[in-house]
Order: sequence, then structure tokens, then C-alpha cells
Amino acid sequence: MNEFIELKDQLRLIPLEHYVFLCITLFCIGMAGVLLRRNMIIVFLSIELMLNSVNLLAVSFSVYHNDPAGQAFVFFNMVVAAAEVAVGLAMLVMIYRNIRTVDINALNRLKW
Amino acid sequence: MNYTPAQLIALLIPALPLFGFFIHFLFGKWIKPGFSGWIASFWVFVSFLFSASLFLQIPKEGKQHVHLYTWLKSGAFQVDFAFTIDALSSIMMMLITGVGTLIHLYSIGYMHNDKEIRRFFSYLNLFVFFMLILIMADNFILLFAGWEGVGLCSYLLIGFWYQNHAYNAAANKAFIVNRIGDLAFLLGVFLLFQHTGTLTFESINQFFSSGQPVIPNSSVALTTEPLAPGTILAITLLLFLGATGKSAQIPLFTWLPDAMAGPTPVSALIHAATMVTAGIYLILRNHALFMLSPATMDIIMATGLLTSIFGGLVALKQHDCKKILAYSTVSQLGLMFFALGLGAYHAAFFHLLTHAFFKALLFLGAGSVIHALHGEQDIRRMGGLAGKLKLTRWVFLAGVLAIIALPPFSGFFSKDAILLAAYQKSPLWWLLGLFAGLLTVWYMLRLYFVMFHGNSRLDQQQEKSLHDAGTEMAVPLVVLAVFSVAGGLLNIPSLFLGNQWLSTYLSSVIPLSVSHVSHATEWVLMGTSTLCVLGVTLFARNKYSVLKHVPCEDNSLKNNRLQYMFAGKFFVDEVYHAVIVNPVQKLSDFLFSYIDRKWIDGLVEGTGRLSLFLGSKWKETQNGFISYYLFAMALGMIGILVIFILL
Amino acid sequence: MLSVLSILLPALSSLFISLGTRDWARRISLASVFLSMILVVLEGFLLKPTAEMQHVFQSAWMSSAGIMFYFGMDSITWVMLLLSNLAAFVSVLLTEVPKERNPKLVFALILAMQALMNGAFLSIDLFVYYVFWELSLIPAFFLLLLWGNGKIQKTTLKFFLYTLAGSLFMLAAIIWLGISGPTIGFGLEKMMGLTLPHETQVAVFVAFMVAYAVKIPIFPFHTWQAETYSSAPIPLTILLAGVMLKMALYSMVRWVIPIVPDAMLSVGPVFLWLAVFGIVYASVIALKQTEIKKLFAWSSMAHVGLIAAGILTASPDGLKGAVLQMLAHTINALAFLMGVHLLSKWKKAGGLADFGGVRNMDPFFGGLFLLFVFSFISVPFTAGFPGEVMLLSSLFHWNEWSSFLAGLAMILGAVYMLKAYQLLMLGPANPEFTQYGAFQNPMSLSDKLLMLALATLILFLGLFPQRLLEWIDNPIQNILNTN
Amino acid sequence: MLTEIAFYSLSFVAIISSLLMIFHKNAMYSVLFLLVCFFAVAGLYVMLNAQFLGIVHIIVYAGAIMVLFLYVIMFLNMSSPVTIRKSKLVMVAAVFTGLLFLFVLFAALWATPFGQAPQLVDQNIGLAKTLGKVLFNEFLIPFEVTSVLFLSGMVGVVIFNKKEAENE
Amino acid sequence: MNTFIILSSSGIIAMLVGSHQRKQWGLPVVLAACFLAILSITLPWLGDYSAVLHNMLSFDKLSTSFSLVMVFLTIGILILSHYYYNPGVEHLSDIYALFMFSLAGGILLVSFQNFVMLFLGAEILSIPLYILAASHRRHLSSNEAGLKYYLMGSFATCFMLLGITLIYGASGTFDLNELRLFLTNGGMQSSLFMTGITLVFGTLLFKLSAVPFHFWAPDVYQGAPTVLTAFVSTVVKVAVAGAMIKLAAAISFEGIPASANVVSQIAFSQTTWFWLLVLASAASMLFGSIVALQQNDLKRFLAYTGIFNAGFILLPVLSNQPNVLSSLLYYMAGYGVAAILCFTLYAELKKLTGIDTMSGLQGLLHKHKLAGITMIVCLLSFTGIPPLAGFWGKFGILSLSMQSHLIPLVLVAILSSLIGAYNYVRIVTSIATPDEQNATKLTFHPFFIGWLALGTLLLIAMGCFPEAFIDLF
Repeated sequence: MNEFIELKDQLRLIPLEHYVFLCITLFCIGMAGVLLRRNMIIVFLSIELMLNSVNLLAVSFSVYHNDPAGQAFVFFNMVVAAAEVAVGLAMLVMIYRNIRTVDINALNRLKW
Repeated sequence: MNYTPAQLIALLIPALPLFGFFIHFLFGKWIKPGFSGWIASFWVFVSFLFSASLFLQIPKEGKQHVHLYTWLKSGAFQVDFAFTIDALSSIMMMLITGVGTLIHLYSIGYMHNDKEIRRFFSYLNLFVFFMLILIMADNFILLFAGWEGVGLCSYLLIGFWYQNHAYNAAANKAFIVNRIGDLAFLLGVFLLFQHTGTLTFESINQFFSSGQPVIPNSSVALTTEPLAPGTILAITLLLFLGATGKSAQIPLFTWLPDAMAGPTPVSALIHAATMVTAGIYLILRNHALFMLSPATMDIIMATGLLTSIFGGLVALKQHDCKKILAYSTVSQLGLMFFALGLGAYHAAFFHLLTHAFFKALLFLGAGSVIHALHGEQDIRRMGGLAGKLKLTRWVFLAGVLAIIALPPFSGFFSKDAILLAAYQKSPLWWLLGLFAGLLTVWYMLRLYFVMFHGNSRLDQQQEKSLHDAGTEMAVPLVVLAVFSVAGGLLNIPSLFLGNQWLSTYLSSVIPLSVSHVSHATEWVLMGTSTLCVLGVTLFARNKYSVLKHVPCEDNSLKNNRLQYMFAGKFFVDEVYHAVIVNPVQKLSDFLFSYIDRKWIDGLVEGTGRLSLFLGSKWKETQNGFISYYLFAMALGMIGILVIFILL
Repeated sequence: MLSVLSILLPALSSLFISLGTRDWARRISLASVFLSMILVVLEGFLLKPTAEMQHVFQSAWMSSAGIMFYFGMDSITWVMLLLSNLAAFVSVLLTEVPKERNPKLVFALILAMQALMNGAFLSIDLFVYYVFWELSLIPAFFLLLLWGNGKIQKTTLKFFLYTLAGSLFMLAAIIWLGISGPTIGFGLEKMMGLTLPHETQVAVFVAFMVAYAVKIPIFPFHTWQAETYSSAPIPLTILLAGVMLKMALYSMVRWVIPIVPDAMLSVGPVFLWLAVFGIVYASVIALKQTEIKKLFAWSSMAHVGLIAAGILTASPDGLKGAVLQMLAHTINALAFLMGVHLLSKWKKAGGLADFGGVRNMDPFFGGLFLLFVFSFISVPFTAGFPGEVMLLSSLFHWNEWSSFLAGLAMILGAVYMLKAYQLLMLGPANPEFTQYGAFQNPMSLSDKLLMLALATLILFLGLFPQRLLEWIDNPIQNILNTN
Repeated sequence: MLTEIAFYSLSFVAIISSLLMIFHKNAMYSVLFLLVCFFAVAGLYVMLNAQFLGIVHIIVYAGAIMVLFLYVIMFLNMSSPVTIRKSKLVMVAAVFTGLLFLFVLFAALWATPFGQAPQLVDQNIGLAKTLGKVLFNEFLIPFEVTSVLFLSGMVGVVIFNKKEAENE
Repeated sequence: MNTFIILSSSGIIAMLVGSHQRKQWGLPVVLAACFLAILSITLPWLGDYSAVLHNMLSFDKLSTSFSLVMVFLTIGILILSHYYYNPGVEHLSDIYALFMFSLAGGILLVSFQNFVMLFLGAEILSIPLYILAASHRRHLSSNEAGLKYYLMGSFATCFMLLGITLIYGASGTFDLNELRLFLTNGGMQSSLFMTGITLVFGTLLFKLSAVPFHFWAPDVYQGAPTVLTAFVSTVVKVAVAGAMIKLAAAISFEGIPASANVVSQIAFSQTTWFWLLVLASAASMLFGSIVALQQNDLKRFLAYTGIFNAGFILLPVLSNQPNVLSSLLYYMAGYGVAAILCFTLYAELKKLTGIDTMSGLQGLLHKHKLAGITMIVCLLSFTGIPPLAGFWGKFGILSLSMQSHLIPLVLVAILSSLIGAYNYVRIVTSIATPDEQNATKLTFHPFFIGWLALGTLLLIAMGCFPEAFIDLF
């Protein structure tokens, strides 16, 4: 720990806004990724990115609020993300077996 | 409830014909056809006797009032089933039951071949009942009930031979045209009620003679101020419009000529003697009210005169003997209205009576001819009947002489009284009235001469089976002929040293008006008119009897515009058809297919269709692509955030 | 308690029929409607012509919302009950369903409809009233759907949705009324005691009136009617025209006037003019109708429009005339439709021009039918007349021109009804009737008796309406004197 | 100063690598770029004194989740670029939507006063000890409950990909 | 908490049973668990968890009554699943287990007192559903439904997380009570908080399938196994509605039951999310009912009416009145019973005839009387014909909304109810009109008939004795 600068100084140096805006930017990049790509894997990746940006946000809030709950929350996020990804990838594999593509728009029998 | 004998009699008078109707209606199956007429005539005859006894009692005991029960009542709106019998109504009752009896009798002979004679007599009885209700009613609504009731019977009897659609159409027309008048009548009554708060003639007359509202059940909502002239004008005009419907005046006369589709006795009873005079009766009944509106009186006078001349002109060129008589009726009724408009109520009523006699006689006489000729009504296919149908010829002649107002026949006195009244107003009116009278002379004589004189234009079969009226038909003819000849005696003017019996009798209801025309003037006027009548008579005799002129076909009249108009009845029916009936039919189509189906229902279904359309459009947003859905979701999130920022 | 019986009797019979056998369906329902009539007469005898509700039954349904089974009757209700049960009686009498077409269902539905409509008349809890009102639509819906003819699916849907559309807004208004005031509740007493601000009154009035305008129907809300009537079987048309639309008129008397009297004065005229316009409109359209039942539908709209207009004048004359005319209209409709029903037995056709010459073959029928027609066009001394005069008079008092317009229906009514009579009954004997051998008169004795009874009723009501008017006087005063 | 440099460079790396991730055609590279991004984020965790979380982050994401992804990519034999082309319009729209959301969030949060950093900062909150206490006291219930989540995830994987019986 | 434990462990037991080739035992196990769960809800004194709860969950009136309805509806759905799945279906007990997990998640969702629990509850509710939606491995439509549900669900989860985090950032807490403290101290002005709560509401709207987050619903409803469709359209909606009410009440200075205090009323109705919900509600009702007009597939049709329903459910959330819970629950129970009956019948019909569009219903009344009557009663209940359950449900909610002066929304609700009525009655007409092409009578298993009769009677009884049922909640 000692290699790092005192946290107090750090806090003074980097305002919360910066974290917030960084997270939001990452979130939006993830969102754009979801919208942009039709490759299921990349869409999943983008969703992971979004979740991660939120995690970072939670941690920074947690630190700034001086409250460990935010970090505990991040654990749950990770859990959920992991479970979701597991389900999603399993579903992806299943669908790939059926239709031989990972294009999310390949399936559009259900409409109107 | 306890009724005095007079009241009981008064109740029995309408009840007996009604009873006769029910007997026919309920037990008609078991009545022998030949017997049916006698039963029906009996009840009417008994009614007549009762009417006569009442008639005799009235001068002594004053008017009778019978309250049977309250028919309808809500606040001040009270309609009693109640009768008032005064001088006016007692004479009318006599007239109706009397002429009614005669025509019933006549019908026994006239209709004896008809399969449905029982139905015929049940209708006739019903008619007499309704007519009596009309005459005896003590209030407007009950009068209206009778008013509509006689219209109903008229409908039934015009369409008596219902297998013929033309007759049915005529019946419908009669009822519908009458309904137009009825609506006006009803509205007039409502207006009257709104301002006076009462519906009985007595209170209304009291109201208008005293100027004080007589409201039996005072209701707060009613206005108690004196009536504005405009209101009275409206009331009287509406009532008059009602009267024009029933009494076949311009503009609602068109049904009457068509009504000749009914059996001839019906034409005689309903469409000449009784029902059509209801309008005149109505105005006589409410003369106090009408007096208050000079404008209405003028309108009545003008309408009457116009109708009279109009009817006369049209009658000039008709070939159907019943049509001629129908237009003659229109014309004569017009004269009566003319008299009413002049304020000559007594003259009008007098003419009403004499007209009832001679017109009934003429119709029955014509019926006798038609009967003899097995339904032939076209005078061009008659001729020379004088020798073969002697009785008919003579009684018919009596009727003709009466109607053309040749002294000393009854028509002379009544028409003279009217002309005198007209002269009092203005010589111009006298002249026009005289003109109308001369038209009568011309077309009646034309009818008479073409029918009875000249060469016979019958076919073989008709010639063979030609027969004069039987006893049942002859008796009424003779009786009516007597009345037509001598009816003038009822009201001999003071000029002939008469005592004006009728006017005196009526004066308890309608006050006598004082004449301010000198006897000399009267003589001159009378002489002039008589000379004119004689002159026209000679002309007519020359043309139709001596020269044996036979009216030609309608289409040959095309060159002569005026005659063509006459023959075509001034095309009033056609005009009405074009102006009212067709537009309404078109409107019906328009409303139904355009407004209703297309717009209103279109709107209703359109909302449904719009929803369906929206549904089909909106569901396309659901296009099945996940990336699109993700977009939508992102945009949705953006959207709610934007809303959040904006709010 | 007696009032509930009028609901329970047909309801239980309906249940019984649906559980019983097909053979007994008609007999049970005949017995039921007959008993219902007796019950109505009994209730009439026990009823006092006072303003308060009698034979009251009260029991909580949903106390948290203040909803209760609350039934009772005064003499106006009794008149409605009379006409409802009369119509049901005739309807059942005329219904003959072949065995393979499931008579159980038909009779059960008819009786259910009777029960529900009786319920709507008897309820004096606004909410329960609504329940009955709405629910009575269901048997009508199924009767129409299962038993009607023509493009029945579309017609049924339209009928149902149109009426539902109106009712839903009424429901909103009813809920609003229920939650306003000191307590949550829907009882008549509470409703009559409500004093609402004017804007609220207007909103409530409009919501109610839209529901009623659809059902009555008043001018722009009528387009379901002609199709529905013409595709419905006659017994159903009898119930629809004879009772169901009276429900709406009765509701105006019972609920609208006491609850929103101010709005009645301020916005009522709009509907009144619509009704009056509708009278002329319907009459004019009726002129060119070529189908009997459509003609009846349009003429019915004209007649009922007059009743609605009379009620909307909110005057004693108008209300009395309206109640009288409601009864008269039901009797007329029964009589007329019964005639049409017999005609349709003679020949399966619906057009005016398809008949003709009937009178020649059956003078009895033709003659009575003529009486019915006359009553329809309100000739004096028939049932149609007294009410019409009173309504026109009340309208005249309200506005002269409205009376004039409404009166036009007298003329136009005569035009189309007489034309219809001429085409149906008069003229030479129609060869089609005698085509297959001798003419068979299918009129049974009961048909004849029923027609005679109806004719008697028509004349009786035409000649002696005053008893009825006196009888309903107190309740009407009470309704008008609220607030 | 160093912290600033660290923060901004880490941020820069995170953003750039995530952008590369979403734009790169090859899924494999995308995974790797995301990995880079995650490392940068982990660096930020450490900077925030949330060392434990940073390490867990590396382990879970880089170690488990990303490997899972790579595994799937290998499994499906998708290492070569997959040619699923989107139209230009969709690209532009997607980028625009992303920017729009960014803009909206910025607009919403711009005026937020984040306040001064607290004076007394508990340096221990990021430690495993503290977090463990929190997790097993306050967040015990959620912690236990996540087991159900995992279980259902597992069931899902089994349902989806268990070798099918012959007679389905 | 007992309930949660019972349900989730029953899922595990079911899986164990299933893995030992005793698939037929799966259903009885979960059914028994459901009944046990009902017991545990109604008998709350079994076990005191306050020591470990740390105010993460609270089993208050709202929670218990919502849980009760959810469990009841699940029982219906389980019975439906009995008819839907062939006994030979692989993973049958796993599927039942997933239902149990999802239900457990739903119970967490309605009991949350902490945003972490809200999040976890939503996830535990959803993830099994993603799996279930795609559980017909070979059916492409099921795959598609699963994928769509999953992708959109996880996308939405991101937003929910962002929202929760922002709220946390603003208030420094995940706890509702502390959040209230924060709000009463002027937290309402914090745009961080407002953005967060807006996003959370947005996500909940997604779960509820309200406009504009409805896109997944029709496709998922249509493609997914019918059992899941039934579950999503009933239980999930109840759970999400419960969560929303809890959330709305927590952040609008009002407890549950809220007092009909005018001041706080205004406070609530002035908030952003109030208007958000109003708009979403109106749009959902209109959109759902209008698009449903154009549907032929029964499930898809019910999806659109489900969107309408989502909007309608928002009315009580907005109205914030004392008896909002019972009204909403009654409504949802009535809706749920009818919907489950419909789905059951639909599943069975599909099995018998193979037709899954509405034309399969043509002449049902004549093919099998009871089935026809059941369907008609259900549809009429949806329409809101008195005195069926649906009517009282609508009545309750409308009267609440009126008491809260939500008149425009009520009018929209009425309008779309009317359009909805067209939808339902259209089907009723086709059920009652004889099928000319195919008039073969249908025969059902007696138990099935009994089940239909029971459901129909329940609907009618709910209508005839509304008070008794409302008091249940």
C-alpha cells in the first residue's frame, strides 16, 4: 500500500465527477456496442462492459461515501453478470447449433 | 254517477253508433249480410231521434253538459271525456245522424252486392260515432280525437275496396294530408293551452270574451298576461290550417277528389255532407277566438274565395261525375270559409246545412246512376239517361237547382246570405263570390245535361240492365230532394219576411250580426245574381242539351292552355309531388345512404376501422429484429430521461 | 322482498331450464313467464301510489365500497316491470325453437334477460343497477349471435360494442358519484341527496346520457339499431325494443333527473334537440325502408326519441307522458312485432313488397294489425295517443319548434306505416300464399287470443290512461322535487 | 500529479480499448480489447483503494468470464472475422444513440453538486476484512440468495446444452 | 423468508428427484412446496429472521399478500404445465425447479427493502425465465423468444444497475428507509437521485412490458412455451407491480397503506416519475389494445392485451390510495385466473387440434360446451362484464384512480378497455359461431374438465362474492 500516494491526496486530486463521467462514457460505449453489433458475442461483451462501468461507478461512490456497501453491491453485480453470461453463452451455443450463425437478427420468425 | 235524462240521451247518441260498430266488429260473422245495413241504420236512426229530442230541449233547458270521465290529466292539462250540447252542436248532430240515417239506408241498396257489406256498415257506424264525438266534444283534445277518428274512418272507407292499390293510395293520401292539418291543429291547441291554461271551449270562450284568464287548475308556469295579437294570429292560423286539412281547402284540398275512390254513399256522407264541414264547425265553435284576429279572418276569407273559384274552374273540365261533385264540394266549402272569413257565421252555417242536403243528394243521385251503369263514372259515356232513370233524374235536377242557387231552392237562400255579407265587406268580394257561384252553375249544368240529356252513349249491356233506384235508395233520395228544395225555409231572410229561424236558434252560441244593407240594395244584388244564374243556365242548356256537346278528351285540350290547366286540376298534385313528396323521398334517400350510412355509421365504423388501421400500422413497429428492439429500448430510456430533464 | 322475487323467479327458471331437458324448456319458461305476470299483478295490488319505495329488499354485497343489493319499487317501476314481463311473456310465447337448435339455451337466455332487465328496473342501488344493466347485454348478445340471421357476427359485435361504449362512460360516472359525497355508497337515497357542483353534474350527465343515447337510441348514436333489429329473431326484437330501450328511458327518470337536475337544465337541451332531430331524421329515413323490421327499427327510434325528449323537459307532463308512452310503445311494439312474426310464419321473407293481400285471406289478422298500426301512429283512443299528446304538449311548453319537429313524426309516421300496411296487407291476394295449394292459416288459438288481448290493452290504455297517470303522480313529483 | 496521470491514462486506455472492442470485426480481438479495458478498470479500483475488489475483478472477469468467452469463440470456431455487416445507417444510428444517451446523462448530471470529498476517509473499506464483514452481516441474505441465482444459471446451461436423449 | 426457502429448496428437491429418473415426482414436489409456501405466508410466526435480515427484506402486508397471489397463480400454472408438457419431456423437473426459483425471486422482489434485494430479486425472477423461454431447444421460435428475452433483459439490467448506483451515489445507501431519510432532507432535488430513480422505474416498466419497453413481450409470449407465457403474463406482473408500489410508496413520503392525504398526494403527483408513469400507462393501454386488434395468434394476442394490462396495473401504482393493494391484487388474481384458464385450454386445444391461431377456437362452444363456456367466461371477465372477476378488478382500480383524480387516465383506460372489449368479444363471437368446416366434437379428460369447471366457478365466485376475495388480500 505504501507505494501508493495517500488516499486523501488522491481524493483531492481527482474529483468524483471524473469517475462518474468516465463510467457514464464507458456505459454509453457499451450501449453503443450493443446497438452497433449483430454478433451475439460482441453484444454480450458490450453488456459486460456496461455492467463493469456501473461497478466502477459503485466503487467510486462507495469510496466517496465512505461506505463499504457499494463495494458489496459490486460483488453481487459480478455474481449476476457471471450467471447471466453463463446462461447467455449457453443459449448462444444452443442457438448456434440450431441456426449456425451468431447473428442476433437471424432469428426473426416472431414479429407483428 | 247520476245523469239527468237529457244527459243520458246525450251519452246515448254517440254510444249507439259505437254499439252498432261493435256488434258488427265482434259478431259480424253471424249477421246476415242483407240484415247488416238495417241494424246499422237502426242505431243511427235512434241516435237521430235522440238528437232531435235534445234539439227540442235545448231552447228550453239551455245547453247540456255531460261529464263521463277524465281522460287525461296532468296539472292544468286536463282532458275530460265530456260533451257539451248547445244549439250549434245539436243542429250538427241532427244533421249527421239524419243525413247519416238516410245514407245508411241508401247504402243498403247500393252495397247489397258487396261481399263485405258488414264491414262497410261497421265503418259507417264508427264514422258516425267519431263525427258525433267531434261535434259534441267539450274540449279541444276530445274534439281532436273525433277529428282524427273521422279521418281514420275516411281512410277506412276510401280504401274500402282494398284490393285496388289505387284506392289504397287515395286512402293513404287522405289520411296523410289530413294529418298535416291535424298537426297544425294540435300545435294550435297547445299554443292556446299554453296561454290560457285550459282546453275546454267554454273556458276559452269565456277567456276571450272577458279577457280574463279562466284557469281551472291554476298552474304557476302558465303565463297570465293578455294574449299578444301575434299569438292569437298564430293560434288561429294553426287551427285554420287544421281546418283546411279536414275541409279540403287550399292548400290541403288535394285528398278530397282522390277520396272519391270510396263507395259513393261514403262520398256523400263523409266527403260532402259531414266530415268535410268539420273545419267550418271548428271555426264556428271558436268564433270568439277567431274574431280577435282580423288578419286570420282575412286569410280565411281569401283562402275560401280562392278555393271556391279554383274548385269551380277545375270542375269545369272534369269528366268523372264524382270528381266534378268533389270539386264542387271543394268549391262550396270554399264559399263557406269565405263566409266565415267575412264574419257571416250564420250564413256559413246555413250554407253548410243546405249544402249537406243538396250535395248528399247529388252524390247519392250520381251514385244511383253509377249503380245503374255498373260502376261507370265518366259522363262522356252516359247521356240521355233522363228517360230511363226518371226518379234519379228528377231528384238530381232538384239538387242541381239547389246548388246553382236558383230561387227558391235552398241554395239560393244560403248563397245569397253569403253574397250579401260579401257585399257588406266590399262589392269586389261580392263580384268574386258571384263569379264562383256562376262557375257552379256552369259545371253543374254541364254535369246534369251531359249525364241525363243528349244521346245515349251507353254500351249494349248497360242499356239492357239499366234500372232505376230501388226503394232503399229511392227513399233517401226523395227525402233529401225535399230538403234540398225546401231547405231554404230554415232561414228565410227578413227580406222575404222570414223570421230567420236558424239564426235565432243559433244566437245563443253565435250572436246575431246586424245587417246594415238597405233592402233596396239587397233586392238589386239578388236580382243581379239571379239574372246571371239564369243567363248561364241558358247558355249551358244551349251548349249541352240543345247542341248536345260532349266533352272531349283531355289531350285535345293541349292547345288551349287555360282549359288544359283546368282539366289538369292546375297540376297541384304534380306540384306538391315535385315540391314536397319528391324532395322528402330524396331527402330520405340522402339521409339514409349518405348521412346515415356514410357519415354517421361511417364515423362509427370509422373509429373501429381507424383502430384497426392503427393496429396494423403500429404492429409493424414490432418487426422481429432484436437489434431494432434494443434500439427502441435505448431510445426509450433516453426518452424517459429527456422527459425527466424537461419536467 | 316481493321485488326480488321478480328477479329470482325468471333467473331460477333460467337455471332450471339449462339443467333440464330440451322437451321441457318451453313449458317451464311459459310457466315462469306466466307466474312472473301474476307476480307483477300481485305486486301492483300491494303497491301504494306513494312516493317512497316499497317491497324493499336490502342486503350488503360489497360493504367496503358501499354496494348493496337494494331493490324496491314505486309505481313507475311497477309500470316498467309490467311492460318487461309482458314483453317476456309474449316473447316466450312466440318462441318456438326446433329441438336440434338447442331450445334450452334460447329459453334460458330469454328468461335470464328478463331477470336481468327486471333487476335493472328494480335496483335502487346505482351500482347494482349498473351490473344488471350491463349484464342484460350478455343474453341479448348470445341470443342475437346464436339465433340471428344475416351478417350476424358483425351486427352482434357492433351492437355489443356500441352499447358497451356508452355504458363504460356511465360506469365511470357512477363510480364518481359513488365516491363523492360524505360516504362511499350507491344507494338511491344518497344519490338523491347529492348536491354536486355544476361542472361535475354536467360531466356526469353527459356520461349517463351517452350510455342512454346509445341504448334509446338518440340521433347520432343509433346506427347499431336498424341492423340489430332486422337480424334479430322476433322474440329478441321484442325484448330489445320492448324492454331494453325502456331501461334507458326509465333510468333517465329514475337516476338522471334526481342526481343531476342542474345539468339537466343546462346540458339537457342539447340532448333534447338531438332527440327531436332524431325523431324527424328517423321518420324521414323510415319512409324509404323496404324491410319490415328495419322500418320498425326506424319508427321505434322516432317514437322513443319523443319519449326521451319528453323526459328531458323534466316537467311533470313530460315525465307522465313518457311513462305512459313507454308502456304504450311496448304494447305497440309487441303487437306490431307479433304481427310481423305471424307474417314471417306465412312466408319467410322480410321485405314489405314480399307480402300483400294478407288481409284478404285473414280479415281477423288484417283488421287487428290495422288497429296496431293505428296505435303506432297514435290515433286517438288507441294506446299511442294519450302519451303522445302529453309529450308533445310538454315539449311545446318547453319550446314550440321542438314540438313542431317532433309532431312531424305524426305525419311521416302515418306515411310510412300506412304504406307498410298497404304493402303488407292490402291489395289482391298474393299468389305466392296460395301457390302450393290451399292457404293454410298457421295462427293458433293462443296467437289469436294474444292478439285480441293486445288489442284490448291498446284500446284500454287509449281510453283510460288516467288511472295510470294518477298512479304515477306521486313518484314523479318526488323525482322532480329532488334538490 | 502522478495520480492524475494514472487516472487519465487508465481512463484513456479503458475508453480506447472499449471503443476498439465494439468496433473490431474480429470477435477474438474484441474479447482481448475488453480484457485490456477490464485491466484498466481494475487499475482504477486500486486507485480508489478498493484493492480487494480490483483483484476479484481481475479473477472473475479476466480469469473466468473472458476465458468463457474465448472458449465459446473457439468452440464455435469463430476466430476468423465474422462478416455480419450492418448498414451504415444502423452504425450511425447506434453511435448517435450512444452519444445521445451520453449527452442526456451528462445533461442530467452536469449540475449535480457532488460535494466535497469527506474529510475523514476510512482507508479500510476496500479491504477484504471490511468487505467480508459487511458481506456476511449486512448482506448475508443477498449473499445466500445469490446461490439460487447461480443454481438457476447452472440449470440453464444444463438444459440448453446437455446431450439430448434420443426421444425428445 | 420461509417461503423463499421452501420454494427454492423445493426446486432443488425437484431437480434431485428428476435426476434420479423420477421425473413424474417433480410436479407433486413443487405443488406441495407451493401449498407449504401458502401456509408459511399465512402463518408468519414460523421462524424469526430479523437477526439476519438487516432490513434487506420486509414481510409486510404488501409482501405477504402479493406473495400469496403469486403462489396461487403459480399453482394454476403448474397445473397448466401438467397439461402442457408431455410426461416424456426431458428436464421436466428442472423446468419445475426453474419455476420455483423464479417464483422465489418474485417473492424477494415484492419483499425488498433494499435496492440490492430489488436487483437480485429481479434477476432471480428473470434468469430462470430466460432459460424457460428458450427451453424448447429444438424450436426456433422458442430459441428466438429466449434470446430476445435474455438480450433485452440483460440490457435492461444494465440500466437498472446504473439507476441503483446513481441512487446510491446520491444518497449513500441502498436501504429504502435510509433513502426516505435522505429524501426528506431535500434529496428530491438531487438530479443524481432523480436520474437513478427514473432509470429504475424504466427498468421496472420493462419487466412489466409497458410502453415504450414492451417490444420483447409479444415475441416472447408467442415463441416461449405456453406455461412460461402464462407465468410471465401473471406472476411476473404481480411481482413487478408489487415492487413498483413499494418503490413508489417509499419515495413519495407515504407508507403502505398510504394515507389519503392531499398534501402528499400533490407531492407525489408533482414528481417526474409520476408523469412518466402516467404517460407510460396511457400509452401502454392504448397501444396494447389497439395492436391486439390485428392479432390472430392467441398467445400473441394475449401479449398485447398484456401490454394493455401493464398500463392498467400502473393506475393503482399511481393512485396511491389506502386500499390500492387489495384492488390491484384482486384485479391481478382475476386476470391471472382467467389468463391461466385461457392458456390451459389453449394448450390442450393445440395438443388436440394442432391449431394455435384464433381460428382454432371457432365454434368451440358447439364442439365442447364446457370448454366454450370457460373460454367465454374468461374473455368476458377480461372484458369486464359484471359480475365477473375482471369487472370488480377494473371497478376497484378505476374507483381508486378516480379518488386520486386521475380522470384523464381513467378515460384512456375506458377507451382502451372498449377497444379491448372488441378484441375479446370478437373471439367470443367466433367461439359461439358454429364451425362449418370442422364440427367434430372434442373430448377432454374428466380431470381437465373438472379443472376448467373449477376455474370458471372461481371466476364467477370471485365476481359474485367480491368482498370475500378482496378481504383475502
